[in-house]
Amino acid sequence: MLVGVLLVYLLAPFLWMALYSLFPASALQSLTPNLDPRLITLGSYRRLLGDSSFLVPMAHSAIVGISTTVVCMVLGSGCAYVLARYRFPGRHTLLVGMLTVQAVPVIVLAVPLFVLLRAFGMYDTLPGLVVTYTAFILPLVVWMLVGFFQEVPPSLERAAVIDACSRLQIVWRIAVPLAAPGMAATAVLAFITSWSDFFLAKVLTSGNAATLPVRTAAFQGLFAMDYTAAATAGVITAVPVLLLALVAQRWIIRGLVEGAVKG
Amino acid sequence: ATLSGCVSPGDPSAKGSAGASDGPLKPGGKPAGELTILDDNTNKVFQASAIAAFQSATGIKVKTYTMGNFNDLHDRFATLFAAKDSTVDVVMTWAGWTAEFGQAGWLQELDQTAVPKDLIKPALDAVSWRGKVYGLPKFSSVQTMFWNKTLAKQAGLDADKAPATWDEFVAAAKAMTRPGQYGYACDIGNPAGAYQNFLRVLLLNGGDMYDQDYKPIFNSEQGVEALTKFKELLTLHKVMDPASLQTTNASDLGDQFARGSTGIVFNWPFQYAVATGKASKLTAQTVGNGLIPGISVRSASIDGSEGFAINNYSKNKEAALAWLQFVTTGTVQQKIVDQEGWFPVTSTVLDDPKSAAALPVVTTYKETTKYATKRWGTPWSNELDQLLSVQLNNVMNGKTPPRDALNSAASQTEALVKRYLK
Amino acid sequence: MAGQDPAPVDGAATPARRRSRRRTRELRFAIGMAAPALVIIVLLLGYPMGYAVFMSGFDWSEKTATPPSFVGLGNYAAVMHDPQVLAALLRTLFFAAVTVGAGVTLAVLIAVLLNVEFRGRTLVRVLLLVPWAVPPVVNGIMWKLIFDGSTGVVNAIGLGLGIFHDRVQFLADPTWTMNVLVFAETWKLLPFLCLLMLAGLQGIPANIYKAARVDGAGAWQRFLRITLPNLRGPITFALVVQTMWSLKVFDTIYVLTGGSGGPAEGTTTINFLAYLVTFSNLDRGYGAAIAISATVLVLLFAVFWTVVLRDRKEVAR
Amino acid sequence: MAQIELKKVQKTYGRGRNAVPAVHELTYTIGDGDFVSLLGPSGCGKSTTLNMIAGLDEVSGGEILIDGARVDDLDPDKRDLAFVFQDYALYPHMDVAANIGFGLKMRKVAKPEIERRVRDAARRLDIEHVLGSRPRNLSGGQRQRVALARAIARRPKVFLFDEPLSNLDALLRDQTRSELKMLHAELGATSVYVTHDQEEAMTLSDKIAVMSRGNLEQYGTPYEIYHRPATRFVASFVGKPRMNLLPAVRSERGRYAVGGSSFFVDAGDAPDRAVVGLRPEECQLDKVSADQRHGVVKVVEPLGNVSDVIVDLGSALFTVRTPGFSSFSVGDDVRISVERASVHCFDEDSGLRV
Amino acid sequence: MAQIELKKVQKTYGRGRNAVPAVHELTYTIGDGDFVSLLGPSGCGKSTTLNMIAGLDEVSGGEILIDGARVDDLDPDKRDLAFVFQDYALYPHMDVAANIGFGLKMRKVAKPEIERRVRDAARRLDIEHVLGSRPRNLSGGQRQRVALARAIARRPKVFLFDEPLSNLDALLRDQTRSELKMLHAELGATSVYVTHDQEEAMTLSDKIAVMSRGNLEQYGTPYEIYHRPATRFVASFVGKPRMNLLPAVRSERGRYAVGGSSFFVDAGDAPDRAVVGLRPEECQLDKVSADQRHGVVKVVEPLGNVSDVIVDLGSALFTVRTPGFSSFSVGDDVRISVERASVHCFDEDSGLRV
Ligand SMILES: Nc1ncnc2c1ncn2[C@@H]1O[C@H](COP(=O)(O)OP(=O)(O)OP(=O)(O)O)[C@@H](O)[C@H]1O
Ligand SMILES: Nc1ncnc2c1ncn2[C@@H]1O[C@H](COP(=O)(O)OP(=O)(O)OP(=O)(O)O)[C@@H](O)[C@H]1O
Ligand SMILES: [Mg+2]
Ligand SMILES: [Mg+2]
Repeated sequence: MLVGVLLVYLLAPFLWMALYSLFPASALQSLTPNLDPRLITLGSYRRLLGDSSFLVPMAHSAIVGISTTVVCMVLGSGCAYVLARYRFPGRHTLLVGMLTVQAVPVIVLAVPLFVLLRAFGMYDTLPGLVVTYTAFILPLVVWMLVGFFQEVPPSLERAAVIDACSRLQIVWRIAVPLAAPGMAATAVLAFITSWSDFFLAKVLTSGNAATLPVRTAAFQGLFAMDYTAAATAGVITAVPVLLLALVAQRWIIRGLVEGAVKG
Repeated sequence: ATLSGCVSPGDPSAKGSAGASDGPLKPGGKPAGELTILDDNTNKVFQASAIAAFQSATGIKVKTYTMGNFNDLHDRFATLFAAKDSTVDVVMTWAGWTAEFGQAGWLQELDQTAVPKDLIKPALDAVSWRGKVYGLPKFSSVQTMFWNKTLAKQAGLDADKAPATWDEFVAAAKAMTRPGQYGYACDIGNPAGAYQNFLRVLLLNGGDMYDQDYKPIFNSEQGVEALTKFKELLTLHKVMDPASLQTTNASDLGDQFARGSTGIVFNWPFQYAVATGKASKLTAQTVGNGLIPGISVRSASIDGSEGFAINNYSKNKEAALAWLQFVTTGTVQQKIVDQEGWFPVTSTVLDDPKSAAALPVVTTYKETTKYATKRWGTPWSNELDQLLSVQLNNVMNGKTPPRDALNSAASQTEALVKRYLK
Repeated sequence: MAGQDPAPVDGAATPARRRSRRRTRELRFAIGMAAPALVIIVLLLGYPMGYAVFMSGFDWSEKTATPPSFVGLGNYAAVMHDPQVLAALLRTLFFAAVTVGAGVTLAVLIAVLLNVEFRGRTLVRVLLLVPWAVPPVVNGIMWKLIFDGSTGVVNAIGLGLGIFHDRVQFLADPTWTMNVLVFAETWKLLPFLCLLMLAGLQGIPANIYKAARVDGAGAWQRFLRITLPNLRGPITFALVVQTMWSLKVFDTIYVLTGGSGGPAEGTTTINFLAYLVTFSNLDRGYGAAIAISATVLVLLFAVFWTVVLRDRKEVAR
Repeated sequence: MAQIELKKVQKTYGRGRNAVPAVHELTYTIGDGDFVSLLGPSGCGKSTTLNMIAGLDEVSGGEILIDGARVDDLDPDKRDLAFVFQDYALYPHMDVAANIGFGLKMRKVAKPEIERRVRDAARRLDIEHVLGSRPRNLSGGQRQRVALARAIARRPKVFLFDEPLSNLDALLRDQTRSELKMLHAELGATSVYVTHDQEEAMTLSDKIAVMSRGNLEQYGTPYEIYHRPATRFVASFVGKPRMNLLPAVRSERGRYAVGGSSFFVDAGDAPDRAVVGLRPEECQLDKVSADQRHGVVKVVEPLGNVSDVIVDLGSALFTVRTPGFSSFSVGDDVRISVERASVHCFDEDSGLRV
Repeated sequence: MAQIELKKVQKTYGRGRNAVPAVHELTYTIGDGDFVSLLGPSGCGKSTTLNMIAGLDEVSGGEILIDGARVDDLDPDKRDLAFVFQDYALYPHMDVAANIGFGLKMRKVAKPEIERRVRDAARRLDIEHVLGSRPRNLSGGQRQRVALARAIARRPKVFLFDEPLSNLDALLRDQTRSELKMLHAELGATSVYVTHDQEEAMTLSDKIAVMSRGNLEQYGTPYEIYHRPATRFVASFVGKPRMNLLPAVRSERGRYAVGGSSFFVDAGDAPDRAVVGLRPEECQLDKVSADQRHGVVKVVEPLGNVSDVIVDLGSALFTVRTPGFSSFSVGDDVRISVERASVHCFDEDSGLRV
C-alpha cells in the first residue's frame, strides 16, 4: 500500500509528461484533458527525431556525456586511489576540499570560464564543455571513489605486490575491478550530471556545440512555446539516462548502497 | 597574461569605442569577408532564403548563422561582449538591448548615412539609444487587439465591430466571460511581460514613463488610474483569466487565444499567424483585429521591433553593415511580412498594397502609427522590469494599492536612472 | 678528513639512499596519478574562483560607461544591507530547509520501507532512480505542465474531485510557486538521499535489532532509539551536501519560471539573484560578491561537516 | 528460574519450492537451572533453535514450553530471557552503561534501580572503569563482558548464548570460559549455550545437545557424550584429537580388521561390517620391526606434554596420542595396542552405535 | 632454498612524536629449509616482522639477508618468496585458476607452463574440481587451499605464512595443519609461519621465535621452548593449560611458599623472592582432610579424557590437569603434589629464567 503510494509519487509526474508528448496539443492542453487513447500519436517524436537541429545537440550531449564520464573516471580513479592509499600531510584537507567544491556557485565562474576557454580556443566546442564538466564533476567523483577504494582490502594489494604487480597494475588489475560496482555508480552519476547540465552549456556554447538540455529549454521561445515538443524533448532527454540507470541499476544500487556512498 | 588581459578592469580601453575604427561606421567600399550572425529564433526567413540571396548579391560569406533561444541570448551576449569576443559579428537586438549594450560600448555606432531613409520611426527607435544608432531593424512589431468572433457572436455582440473604448472593451470582455472561458487574457507572469502590460495601459490612459530628463513620471494620476483599471479587469470585473499572472510569454498567450477559450487579447502581430494556423480553433474569418481601445485616448500601443547590431569587437564591421542594410531591403522585408506575419521596417514596403493583402493586420498597424507607440528601452530595462513585476504582482494579488506600488517603483527607478545615466 | 675513512660513510649512506630511491618511485607514482585531476580542478575551478573573488572587489558594472573601480569590501558591505539580498536569503533558507528537511525525512522513511524484504523490492528500488535520471531542465518543464494554472493536471484532478472550487494559480502567486519549486526539487533529490539512507541502514548490524527486541523495545522505539541514532552519519552528510546543492539550484528555477525567478521574485533564491545581478544587470562585481557571500555561508556548513566527517572516520576504524 | 521444553520443534525457512528446512523435530527438555550446550558444526541449526527459544524466529511446527506454558506467540521481551550474541550486538551509539541499562529502561524500571543494577553487573564483570566508553573503544574481551553484563543486569529466568566466545583469542577465551562457569554457579539461571567448540561444550555444560544438519544426534551429559557417543557423528565431533573412525570387517574369532590393514580389534557381537572408533589417547604405540608393524609413522606433532603421532596403515591414517616429546620419528615402523581403549562400533549406514 | 638472517632489525611506524616502535632489534637466523614459527600475542610485531622479510614493509634499522645478500632495497617480487595471508587475500574477481596463476602471469611465465603448474598445485591440494569457481563460492577450507596453491605454484625459495589457519573452524584447522606439515616435508622450502596459537607453533615448527611487545623472548626448538622457557612470558604463553605461575618466597630449607599459601616447592638455589612455574599436567591432586589441604576445588572442567581442576589456594588459583572424568568435585579439600613436576623459576622483575 505504502509502496504503491510511493510508486505513484515517483512515476506519475514523469508519466504525465510522457502522455503530454504522446497526445496532440489540443487533447491535453485544455481545461479538461482528453485522454482518449485513439488520439495517441508519435508525431512529435517523429518530428523531433527527424530534425537535425534536435538530433545534433542530442549527439553533442551524448559525446560530451560519455567523454566527460570517461575522462572523469580515468583521472578520478588515479587521484582517488592515491588519496585512498597514501597518507600524507594535507590529505584530509584535500578530501574535504573535494567536497567543499560542491558549494561553489557556477554563476560567478561563468564569465572567467568563458574567457579561459576562449583563450585556449575551446569556446563553443565539445572539448571545451568536456573539460569544464570534468573540472566540476571530478571532485565529486574523486570523493566517491576514495570511499570505494578504501573498501578494497589492502591485503589484496599486498598479495598483488608479492605476485609482481607494478603499482599501476595493482590499480588496474586489482583496485579497479574490485571497486567496479562503486565505479559504475560513480560513472552514472558523472554521466547524468554532464548530460543534464544546462547553465554552463548555455553560457559556454553557441551554435556549434549546443547540447540537448539547451535545445530542450529552447522550446520555451519568446514566440514559439511548444509544450508537446518540450515534453517530447524532455522524455527524449530523460530516457537515455533512465535506460542507463536501468541497465546499471544492479551496480548503482549495490555500489551506492553497499559501498556506503560517501559523496 | 593573455587571459586576464581580456577583461582587465584597469584597462581603460575596456569601455567606449574600442573597435577597429573610431567614430560611427559609414558604409562604403566593397566589403568582403566572412560573417558570423547570432540571431534569436523568431525568423526563419533568413536561413530559408535571405542568406543565400545576400551572399550572391554581395559576395560576402555568411560563415555561421545561429538561432538562439531569445531567453538565453542576453546572457550569451553579455558573456561574449564582456570577454571582448570577436567571433560574432552581428547580433540580434531590440530596444532594451540596444540601450544596454550600446551604452556599455559593445555595439558599433552607425553613421546616419548608413540608415535607410524610409525607415519607420518605431523600428528605428528599437536600434537607437539617446540619439545614436546602433543597428538596423529587421522587422517592426506593435501590439494590436485580437478578438474571437465566434465567442463574440455567442455572447450576443456584434462580432465585426471592435470595442473602441475601454468601457466597451470591459463590457465585451464581460459578455464573453463564462465558466471555463475568459473575456480577456494577458501575459504578466514574467518581468518583461509585467512591464509591457503596464506600459500599455499607461499609454492608453495618456500617461508616459519618463519626462525628457528620464525622470520617472509613471506614478502620475494617469498611471495610478491606468493601473487601477487594469487591476479591476482581474479583481472587479473578473474578465481577466487568472492564469495571466503565470503566463510568461507571448506565445503562451497566443496559444491560449488560438485554443478558443479567450475572447480578447492584445498581442504581437504573430498572433494572427498563430490564430489562423493549423492547430488553431480559429480561422481568418473568425479572428477580429483592431486598435487597442484607449482609456483616456483613442488608442495606443507598445512597440516590439527587433533588429541587428554589430559587435564592437568585430573584425568585419563593413561586411556586417552590408548584412544589416540587406535585411532592410524590400525583398527581404516583403518575405518577412508574407511568410512570418511581422510588420516591415520601411514605409515603402508598409505602403505596398501587397503587404496588406498578405497580412490583413498591416492595416491596423498603419492606423496604430497615428497613436503613441513606445517601448522605452533603456540600459536599466532589466532592473526596471524586475522591480515593476514585483509591484504589479502585489497589486494584482491585492497586497499593495496601485498608488503605493507605483510610487515605490518610481523611487526605485529614479535610483536606477541616476546610476546608469551619467 | 673526507678521505680518511670512507667505508663507514658509504655503508651508512647506501641503504638510506637505496631506501629513498624506493620512496622516490612511490612518490613519483602518486604524483603522476593524482596530478592530472588536481591540475584540471585547480585550473578550471581555482582560476575562475580567484577571478570571481577579484571581481567582487570592484564596482564593476558593464552597463555604465565608467571603468571598474576598486572598492575593497564595499560590495560586501552593500550585500549586508541590501533588502533584495535579505529577501532572497530568507527565501533560500526556506527553500533549503524544506527541501532538505522534507527530503531527508522522506528519504529515511522510504529507506526504512525499502529495507524490509518484500516481493518486487528490487523493482521499486530501480524505479526509485527515475527522478534521479530526469535532467533539471526537464524537471522544470515537467512540473510546469503539471501545475499550470489553466491546463495543469493538478487543477484538472482537483476540480474533478471537488477539492478545489476554482482553478488554483500555482505559478502566479510567489508563495505557491515557491512551494511548487520545493515540491519539484524534493521529488528530484529524493532518490539520491534514499540510496544514501539505504546505505546507512545496511551498515547497521541486524543483531542489534534482535538485541533490542529481546530488550523489550517495540517497533517504534527501535526506529527512534536504534535506527535514527545509527543513521546519524548519513543523515548529517545528506543534510550538508544537500544544503549545498539546494543553495545552487538554478536550472529548475530557470525553466519553471521562464528565466525570471518570478513571479514577483518569489523564486529568486540567493543563487538566482546572483545570476540576475551578474547576467541581467551586468553588475559583475556585486553579483560576485553575492555569490561569494552565499558560498561562505555554505562553507560554514562544510566546516561543520568536516567535524562530523572526522568523527565518522574514527568510527570506521 | 525456568524449565524449557521443546516438543517436535521444526523450522523451515522460505516457502514452496524455496523452502529450506533448518531444524527437524527437536524434542528435549532443558531442566530448571541447567546449563545446556547446543553443539554442532556450522549451519546445523543451532542459532535457529536458540532464536526460536528466544522468540526471534517463529517455529514452523511443534511447540516450545517455558515452565509448562506455551510461548509460541509470546514476543521475545515477554519471555523473560536475555540473549548474548556472537558479535555481541552492542548498541554502537550508546555508552556501556546505557547498553547495560537499555533493557531495564525499556521495561520502565526506575532510574535509581537501573543505576544500581548496572553498577552491580559491571562490578561482577570488572568493567566499572569503562562504563562511560562507547563500545567501539573497547577491546574484544571488554565488549564480550559488556554483552554479558547486559544480560546479567536484566536478571532473567533464562540466559541464551550464541557462540559468545568465538570472537575472542585463545587466552581470553579460556579465561572467559572459566568466568562464565563461575557466573552460572552463582546465578543459577537456566542457560542455553550455542557453540561449535566441543571443548567449550564439555567444560561448561550440565548437558549437551549435539546437532547435525538440523537433527538432534544425542542429548546427554558430557560424560555420556564422550564415553558413549550415540552416533558416528557425535563420536567424530566430540573429543580432541578426533576419534579414529575406520571401516572394519569382521574376520576370524570376532576380531575386526581395521581399514583393511593387519591391525585387528575386538568388538563384541557387532555386524560383519562396521565402523570402529578408537580414541587416540587410549591407544599406545610400540616401535617394532618391519614384519610386525601395523603401519609407518607419517607425521609427529609435538604438543608439549604430549605428541600426536599419525600412523599410515596403508589404506588409512590412524592417530595415537603419546605422552611427552615423542620418541617416534617419521618413518618408524610401529604397532598399535588398544588394550586400554574402549572400542566404539557404529553401523556403516545409519551411523548409529551398535 | 634459502637462509634468512635478521640482524638488529627494527621497525618504527610513524615519525617524530607519533612514532610507534613495532619491532626492536631482532637478530636470528632462519636456516635453509627450516620451518620457523613466529609466536606471540596479538600486536607483538609478528606480522610486521614477516612483512619486512617479504619487503612489504621497509626496515627502519638493521638489515635482512637472504642467502647472505642484503635485500633491503629489493622489491618484494624480486625476493622470490610467496606469502599466504590470514584472510587469504584471494582476488575475488578472478577464478581459482587465475588466482593461482596470477603471480606466474605477472612474471611472464609462458601460458602452457602456467597451466601445468596451476594443475599441479591444484592437484596437490585437491582443489582441481573448483579451478573454475570464484573464491566467494568456496568454503573457508577451500579458500585456504587456494591460497596455499597460489604460493606453491610459484615454487619460491621461501614461504611466508601470516596466521593462515586462524579463520578456519577447529576441525578444519587441525586437518590443514597436518597437511601443511606434510607439504613442508615434501617441498622442503624455507618457511616462516606467523601464529598466536602455541599449539600450532609447537606441532609445525623446527624452531619457534617467541615474541612479545616487539621483542624476541626466545628462539629455539619446540622442545626447548616448552621445557626450558627462557622467560616468564614464554612460560605463560606456551603450553595448554597455561603454566601455573605464582610468586613464591623462600622459607626454611630452600623451599618456597607458593602464593603465600601452605603449599611449598623445592627450587634449588634461586633468589629469595621469585616466580615459580609449574605445568598443570605435571602436578597431581589428592583429596585430603581439611587440616592437610593446600586448597579447595573451585571449578572442574571435564575435557573428555582429562579434566582441569582449579584449586583455590586462598591467595591464588592453581590449575591441575587430572586424568579421565575427574573424581573431584567443587568444594573438595585437596593437596597438590609436585614430585614429577619440573619447577621453573623466574626473576620477579626481569622475568628471566633463573
Ligand atoms: N534467514 C534464513 N533464510 C534461509 N535460510 C536460513 C536463514 N537463516 C539460516 N538459514 C539456514 O538454516 C540453516 C541453519 O542455520 P543456523 O544459523 O541455525 O546455523 P548455525 O548452526 O547457527 O551455524 P553457525 O555455527 O554457522 O552459526 C543453515 O543451513 C542456514 O543456511
Ligand atoms: N601501519 C601501521 N602504522 C602504525 N602502527 C602499526 C602499523 N601496523 C602495525 N602497527 C603497530 O605495530 C605493532 C605490531 O603490529 P603487528 O601487525 O606486527 O602485530 P601482530 O603481531 O601481527 O598482531 P596480530 O596477531 O594482531 O596480527 C602493533 O602495536 C600495531 O599497532
Ligand atoms: Mg549461528
Ligand atoms: Mg598480524
